[in-house]
Amino acid sequence: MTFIEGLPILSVVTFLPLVGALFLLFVRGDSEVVARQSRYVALWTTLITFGISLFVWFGFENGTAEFQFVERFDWLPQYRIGYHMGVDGISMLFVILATFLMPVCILASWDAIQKMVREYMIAFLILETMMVGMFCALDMVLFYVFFEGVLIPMFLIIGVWGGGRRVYSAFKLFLYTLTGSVLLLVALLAMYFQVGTTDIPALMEADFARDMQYWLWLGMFASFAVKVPMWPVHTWLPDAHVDAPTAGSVILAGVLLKMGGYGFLRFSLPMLPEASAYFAPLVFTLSIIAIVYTSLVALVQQDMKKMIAYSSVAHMGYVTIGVFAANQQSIEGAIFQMLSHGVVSGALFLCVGVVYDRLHTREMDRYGGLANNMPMYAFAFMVFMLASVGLPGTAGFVGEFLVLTGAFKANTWVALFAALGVVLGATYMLLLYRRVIWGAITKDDVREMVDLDRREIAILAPIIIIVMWMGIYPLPFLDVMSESVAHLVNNYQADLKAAGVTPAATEVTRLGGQLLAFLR
Amino acid sequence: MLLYASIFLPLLGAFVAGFFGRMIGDRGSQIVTCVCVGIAALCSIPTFYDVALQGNAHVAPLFTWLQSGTFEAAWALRFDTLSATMVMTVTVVSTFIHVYSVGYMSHDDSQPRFMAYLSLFTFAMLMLVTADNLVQLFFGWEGVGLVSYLLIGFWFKKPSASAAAIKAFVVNRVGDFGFLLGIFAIYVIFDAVTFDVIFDAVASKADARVHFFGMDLHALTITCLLLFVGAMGKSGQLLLHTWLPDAMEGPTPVSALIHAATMVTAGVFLVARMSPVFEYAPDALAVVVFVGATTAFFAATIGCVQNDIKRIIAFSTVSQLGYMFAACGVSAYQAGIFHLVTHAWFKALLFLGAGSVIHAMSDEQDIRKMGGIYRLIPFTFAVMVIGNLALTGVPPFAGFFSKDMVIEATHAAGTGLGNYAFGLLIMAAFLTSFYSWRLMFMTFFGKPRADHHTMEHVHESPLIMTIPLAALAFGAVFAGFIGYEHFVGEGRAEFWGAAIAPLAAHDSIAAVHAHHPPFLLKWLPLFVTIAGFGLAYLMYVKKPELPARLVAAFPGVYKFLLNKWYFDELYNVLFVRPAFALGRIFWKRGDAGIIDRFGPDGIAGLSSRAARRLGAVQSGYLYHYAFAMIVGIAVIVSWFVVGRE
Amino acid sequence: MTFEVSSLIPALPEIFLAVAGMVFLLLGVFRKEDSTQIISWLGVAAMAVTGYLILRGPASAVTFNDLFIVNGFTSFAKILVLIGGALTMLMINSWAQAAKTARFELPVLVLFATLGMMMMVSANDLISVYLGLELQSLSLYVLAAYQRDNVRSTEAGVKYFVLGALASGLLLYGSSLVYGFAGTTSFEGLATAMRGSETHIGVVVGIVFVIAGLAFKVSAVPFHMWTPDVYEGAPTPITAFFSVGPKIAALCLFLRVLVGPFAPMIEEWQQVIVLISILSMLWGSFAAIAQRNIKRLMAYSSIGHVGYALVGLVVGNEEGARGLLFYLLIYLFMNIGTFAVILSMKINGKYVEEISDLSGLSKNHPGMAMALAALMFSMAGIPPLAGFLGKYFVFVAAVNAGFVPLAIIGVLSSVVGAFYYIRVIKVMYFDEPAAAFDKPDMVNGAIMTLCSVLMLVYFVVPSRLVEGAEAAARALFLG
Amino acid sequence: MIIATLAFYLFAIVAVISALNVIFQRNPVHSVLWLILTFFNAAGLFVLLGAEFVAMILVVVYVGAVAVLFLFVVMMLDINITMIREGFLKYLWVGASIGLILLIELAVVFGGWVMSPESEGLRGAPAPAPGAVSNTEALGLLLYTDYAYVFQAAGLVLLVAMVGAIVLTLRRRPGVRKQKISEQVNRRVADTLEIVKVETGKGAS
Amino acid sequence: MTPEAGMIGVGLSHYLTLAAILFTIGIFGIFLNRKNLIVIMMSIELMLLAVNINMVAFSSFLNDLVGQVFTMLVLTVAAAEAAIGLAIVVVFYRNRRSIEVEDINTMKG
Repeated sequence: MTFIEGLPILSVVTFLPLVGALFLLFVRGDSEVVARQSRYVALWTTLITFGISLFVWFGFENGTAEFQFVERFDWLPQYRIGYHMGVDGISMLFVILATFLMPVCILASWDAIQKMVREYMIAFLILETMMVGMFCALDMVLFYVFFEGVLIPMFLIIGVWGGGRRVYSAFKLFLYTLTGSVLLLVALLAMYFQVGTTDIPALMEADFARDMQYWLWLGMFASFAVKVPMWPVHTWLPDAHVDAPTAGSVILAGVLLKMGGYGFLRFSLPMLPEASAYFAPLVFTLSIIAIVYTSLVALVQQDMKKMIAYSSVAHMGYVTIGVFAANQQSIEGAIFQMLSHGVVSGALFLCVGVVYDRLHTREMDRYGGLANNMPMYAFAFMVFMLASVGLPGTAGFVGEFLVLTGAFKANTWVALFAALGVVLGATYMLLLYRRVIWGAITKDDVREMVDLDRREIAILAPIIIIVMWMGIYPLPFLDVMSESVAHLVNNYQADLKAAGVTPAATEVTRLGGQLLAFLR
Repeated sequence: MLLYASIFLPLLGAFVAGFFGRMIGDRGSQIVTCVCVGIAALCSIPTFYDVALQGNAHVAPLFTWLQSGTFEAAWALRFDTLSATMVMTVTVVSTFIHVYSVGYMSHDDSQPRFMAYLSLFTFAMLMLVTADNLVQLFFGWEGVGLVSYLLIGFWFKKPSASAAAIKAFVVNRVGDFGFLLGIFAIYVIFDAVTFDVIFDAVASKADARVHFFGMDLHALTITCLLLFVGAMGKSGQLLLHTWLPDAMEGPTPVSALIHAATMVTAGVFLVARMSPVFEYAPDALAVVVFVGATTAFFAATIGCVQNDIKRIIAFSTVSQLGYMFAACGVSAYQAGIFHLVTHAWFKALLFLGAGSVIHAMSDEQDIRKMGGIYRLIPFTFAVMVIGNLALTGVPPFAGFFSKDMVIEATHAAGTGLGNYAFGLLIMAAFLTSFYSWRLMFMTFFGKPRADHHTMEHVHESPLIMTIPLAALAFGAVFAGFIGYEHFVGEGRAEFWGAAIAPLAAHDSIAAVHAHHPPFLLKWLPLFVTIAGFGLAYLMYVKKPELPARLVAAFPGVYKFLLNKWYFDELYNVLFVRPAFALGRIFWKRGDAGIIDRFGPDGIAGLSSRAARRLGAVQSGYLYHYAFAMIVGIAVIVSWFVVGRE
Repeated sequence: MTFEVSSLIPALPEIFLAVAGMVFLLLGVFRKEDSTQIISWLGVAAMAVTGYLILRGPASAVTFNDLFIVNGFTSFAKILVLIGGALTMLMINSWAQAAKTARFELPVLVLFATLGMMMMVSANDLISVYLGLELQSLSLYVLAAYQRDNVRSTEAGVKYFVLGALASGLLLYGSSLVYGFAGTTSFEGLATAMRGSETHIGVVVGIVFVIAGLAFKVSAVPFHMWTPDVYEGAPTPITAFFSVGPKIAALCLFLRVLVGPFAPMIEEWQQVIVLISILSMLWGSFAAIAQRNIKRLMAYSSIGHVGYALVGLVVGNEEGARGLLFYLLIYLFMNIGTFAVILSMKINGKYVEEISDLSGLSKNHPGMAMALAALMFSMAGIPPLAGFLGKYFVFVAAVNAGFVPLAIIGVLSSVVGAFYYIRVIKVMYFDEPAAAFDKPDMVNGAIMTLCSVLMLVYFVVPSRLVEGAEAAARALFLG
Repeated sequence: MIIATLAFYLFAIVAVISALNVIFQRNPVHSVLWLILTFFNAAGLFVLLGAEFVAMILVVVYVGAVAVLFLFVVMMLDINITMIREGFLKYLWVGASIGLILLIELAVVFGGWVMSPESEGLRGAPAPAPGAVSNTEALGLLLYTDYAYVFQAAGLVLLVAMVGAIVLTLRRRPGVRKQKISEQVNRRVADTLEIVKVETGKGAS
Repeated sequence: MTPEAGMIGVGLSHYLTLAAILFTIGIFGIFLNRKNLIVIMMSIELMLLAVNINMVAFSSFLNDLVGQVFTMLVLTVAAAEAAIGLAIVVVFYRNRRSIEVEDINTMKG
């Protein structure tokens, strides 16, 4: 990997899609030509980006918790804000996740999107820049810029190319997440005020007074909890998913939700350890509620996308539990869960997209018996459904299992309730499968549906392979993160010890009193 | 090499048949899967010889699976007597079922898929039994759960089949919930999930206490109980048994596979596998005995009134699993596994025989619509009789050796619960005999109750089905006799090696051998078996009107039993319907009614109302504007003037 | 009292502009045919020269018996004012040509208004404040009513005039009190007087009145009531002019007055500014939600923006001033760009102003839609557009000075604000196409492209601008 | 002294009364007249305060120019005398109370006027010793030297006012005939006379 | 005549109060008036007059001519303002044929 040394490779990965987008702006010709050109340009841009990001992975050294491929330029020296990029074990794989899902999304939109194709592709390319940039940013302001910037293309994608109540959903997504984010901004400003810099590594070293931490933590929580999304601020997600175009849902579930979890890992835990420990019971409680509550809600959904959206909320509940259980297994599990959920739920949305493209409805009861005439589809759907259920040997298992292991270490009650999700998750996913795929075909239009075509196979097959790979041999992924996570956990525990706080609260029952005390 | 072949060939078969089934055709995939499993079975025999009889237990590691901090789980094949026994049983029985399926499923239109599932099922079970750590065991555990789901739902067009499939998976998941927590507990206690490490350390943790669920508890007891919850789910023990009878929706070879060699025995296997730990958790063992014995009796009672031929056999399986657990609960793990092995043979035989009957009766499963066909299908009749004799424990058939040992071991344990188990198991033995013969009599004897159209088509199964039956019948006759010495006889310690070595203090098999039980006790099981036979004969051959009168006399009891003690209905009321209702409430009331209404939508509404208010203030009249300015300045000036005063 | 020509040099830009204005007036009178076009371009040239003179002029100087001051801060502010004036002059001209209402007084009035703004910025005495303000205001009153045959334009003129005169009255009354109780009108003198012993309540009341007068000019709540009506009624390019130059000049003047002569009274005026800042942010955000006319929307938007800018003023230190100046710079281009789009909302030569008229713009004029979208996102303060940095800097200053609640209210109201900005985008992108607009003319097209591109460019390379704002802020606090 | 005091009160009371009349008269013409009276009284007060020149200017500029302008416009627009509308009185009390509060506060504030101790040294233009120069001359000296800048600015304001008033009100009516002397003077034969060769038989078309 | 000499009994506060009263009357005139615009403009003149009285009084009591200079400039500007204001009123009248304050409300909200 010598040739990537000296190259600002993270910037290349981040901004290459933008170059593609710029290029698209100058494509000329009648609308047919523009559309076709746009598709190809977008596809190749994302593929090349993915290829380059793989070099980042190959060049990544597993044995260290340091940030790698660091780039640093002055951006706003007056405010000590720098363009500071770098990846460590925590962020590394998210970059790959984002770059991997992108070509998939472009392919998934190949035929489904027919209006304003050029704009669509530009929006997606910009989205990729924002996502990758966010995971690479090592400056809080830079992070925030990417974090917020994602909203712009996402808003347009849902609003312009979505269906149903797309306007409502787009607004809901935008304003909901913006509200959370601005509070993060205030926290960020306060941290800048304390430390005098917005450099993330520097902030990780900084100590904040405990009272201050509580407020900062809440500010960040407002933002990340909405993004994750945690109960009870999850209601934007089902709407956004339902009304987004397929690729939009894929990215939303695949990458955007991870931004919250990533934020917790990057900011809350290392920068505000005492507050994190203090509020961990709160997070646990909300996560458990999320797991049980949204699983039950998913059980009664009629709309496929809505059900998967609710299942996402439940799955992300594991992530938040894992993050705040704050031990090696739970955090690695949380990261892995995010990665696998990114792939799996993305794939599930793709599966919904496949049938939606054929029948233009997402009502489960409009389908039924697809296994008869779409066996390949049934198989792919089965794999992803099982991965979502967390069957061992698929990607979904590893994360869930590690999270629960870690959670059990931290707090047995949490693990107990969270494990309920294992049962409920299986129930609603199997019901979905049964209603859509199994049964006899009773409707003529369903009978007419044809199995996956070559493009769809090309989209789904790699994902199936990755899902299995992550489930059977997840070591390459776990190795990437282990050093960084160990570093994070050690620092966290050391900080807590130094502050005289018992790590990871053991009683949920303490929560009520705590919350009251805090509010008082 | 043989090891790997015996484990992974079924996977290969499944893969080929599953993905290339359409390419190689029905026949091709049948051949591939049968050959693969067959070779695997052949390979497993020398392995068994090497490991169990020569004592060469070892672990063949593959590669690391999970590693996170101190948590480490590898893909590895653990071969000791326990797993070698299981591997052999599973592959051999599975082979016969494979072959049988070729004939049985010959009219189905997705045979490659079926064969692939069967092989995958076998593979999953093999992964389970050869696991080197709890996580891999869980992989196999879930694997069999998955394939059972696929197989039960094989005829996915039938709504009842898909419902049963989901039920099987979900109820299993409830068990897995406990199992998972058990694994976590093991990890927290031992800082490892690998069996060797656990077993080495278990003695030192005998008195460990942990803080679980807000309580200070004996660590190993709670751990074992959690694991046992998993075992209950998989093995269909009381409370978590409801999926098993429904699982009969699958094709008959599937039922055979699920009930004989794979899947349901996994629970027993788990307890046996974890026996070194269970040994240090006597309270947990007590629970195991209690649940096992109760299930044995409970399932037997239901079996007496069922009318579906496969369901009767299914309940018999539940009941027999209860025997196995009861044996494990009194530390007679060897007896439990012994019964497992013998049961695998005769239960497979019974199921496949039942399949043959169904096949003959044009897919009729209700024994009330059969009868009088023993002359038409004599071979099937013969093997069914053999299977029944083995099941009911008539010497010298296989069941006799194992079942007898189980019953004696419960008695020899000498504990209160042991005696409780003994009593229930004796009663269950009676009922077993009764319902088994009831099934036989109703199916084969008496007047034909089927329409003549069906009767005309009654025919013996083809050779491809009868050969496996014959082979299984052979096993059902001789398995007990051959295995007795090694499994539970004097040679057991040498045979089992370190795999199962109960603490001397509660080794109940040793107790059986040490004190020769009184004559009456020794033969009591046989007596009740004969009594059961007699009663069945009386009711269904001599006086066929008797059952109806009995039903009329005790309608409540009959209904209660017929409806399987109303467990399904109970669960429906307790869990299923509340879950859906809650889901709907959370969705409509919670998400839409509260969170959205007062959250985003509420705030949006509030904002637009505020906007209209402010718009009204902006009246367009100059004097209002001027007034606003003056009010503003008056307020500010007052603020200062009053503030200064 | 000897007169030295060199004492005029600091005021050379203003003198040049005044002379240019008068020359143009003569030119207009004596040329036979209509000379709006040529005077507009000449005016732009004159502004450019003025800008050049400002840059080449003395870095800091006081002249005219201390009535007039030049320093880095005033230069920065004047450059902003001139950019706003020049760009809007072009827009006004192209509009007047198209609407066939071209008269040569139009650019001249714009020129004099700009001159007034420059004089406001440079004022170093309450008297020069008043005269600068009035020179500007009188020109604006006329401009507002410029379309004299249009009911709405004249109504805007009436409202603006009456309320403006009231505000001048308040300002004057306050000035008289300050003069009476402090004994002087000069900024330096006032600063000295107030730094002394305990200040009299009369001064405080005087300051309140002065603040009220200035708040009217920047249209801060509750002195903002004129804004929506005048924005809506005045001819669109003149509204564009209103929304930038006077706002910038008045805010800079506000800053100079409060941190200059009234600096010792920071305890007192801070309370007032916090109040009007919060009210402006909230009012600007909420009231705009119900708007359908895009010019009215821009009015409320500017009220909101003034609220944010005032956050920088509240802090009253160099950092706050820096933030405020940067904010103004961004605001200038955002607003002008947006108005260039609004001026292009023309169907068959007829101007339309409803937001709903924008529907489907993304299909009819994708470039224009993209530009407006960028501007709207920038206004909403969404990164990666420059509007975000503007907000960021003022909030940094606020948090650093301990005004955390103010910052929280600010960011939350910016969410509400975001709602109506993205509503515009929604109309353009999500709604079905309506009648297509005419092709935008060259000037507006160029301006909207320039401004929207600048939103990105400023975001990517902001440090030079911040440097400029910083230097200006430093100059302000040096004296 | 008594006279000065009496004069103050006389002027003050009349000024207030006439000011009230300005706003409460129904007929705008009357309002203007009352306004003129107010100005006269204010001028009297200025004289009392020793500001003779300002007093004079007030009368000349205001009464002479502004007030007449008002009258002119009032007459030109021919506005009907309107009745006080419904709701006016209700509204009056709200407004009046706000105004009164403001007034009371201001009065309270002014009660305690003290000369700022620093103001002695800050005085921009100390008044000349009595008798040295007249008020007018002193003002003139100031206005054309120290305050030349604002004086010029005031000029610009007036220029803008003129231009503005013209822009708004001047209308060039195309149909109206006007004498344009420069055109008449500059008129040449060639501009008006054209010699046309008329071909025979075709007529002058 | 020095101001102090003639001011026994009549202090600065008297003048300020008088100015305040006139100022308030002017404000009243603006927001209480619904009859016509011209009266509003006269009210503005009243306010400016009040300011002037303030200025001259302060000037006199401070012994400082700046106040009078300011007053003169205010007078000048006020005249200009009146001119512009009246011009606007005239054009408004031409459009609406009315200068009633209540008629000035085509734009609102």
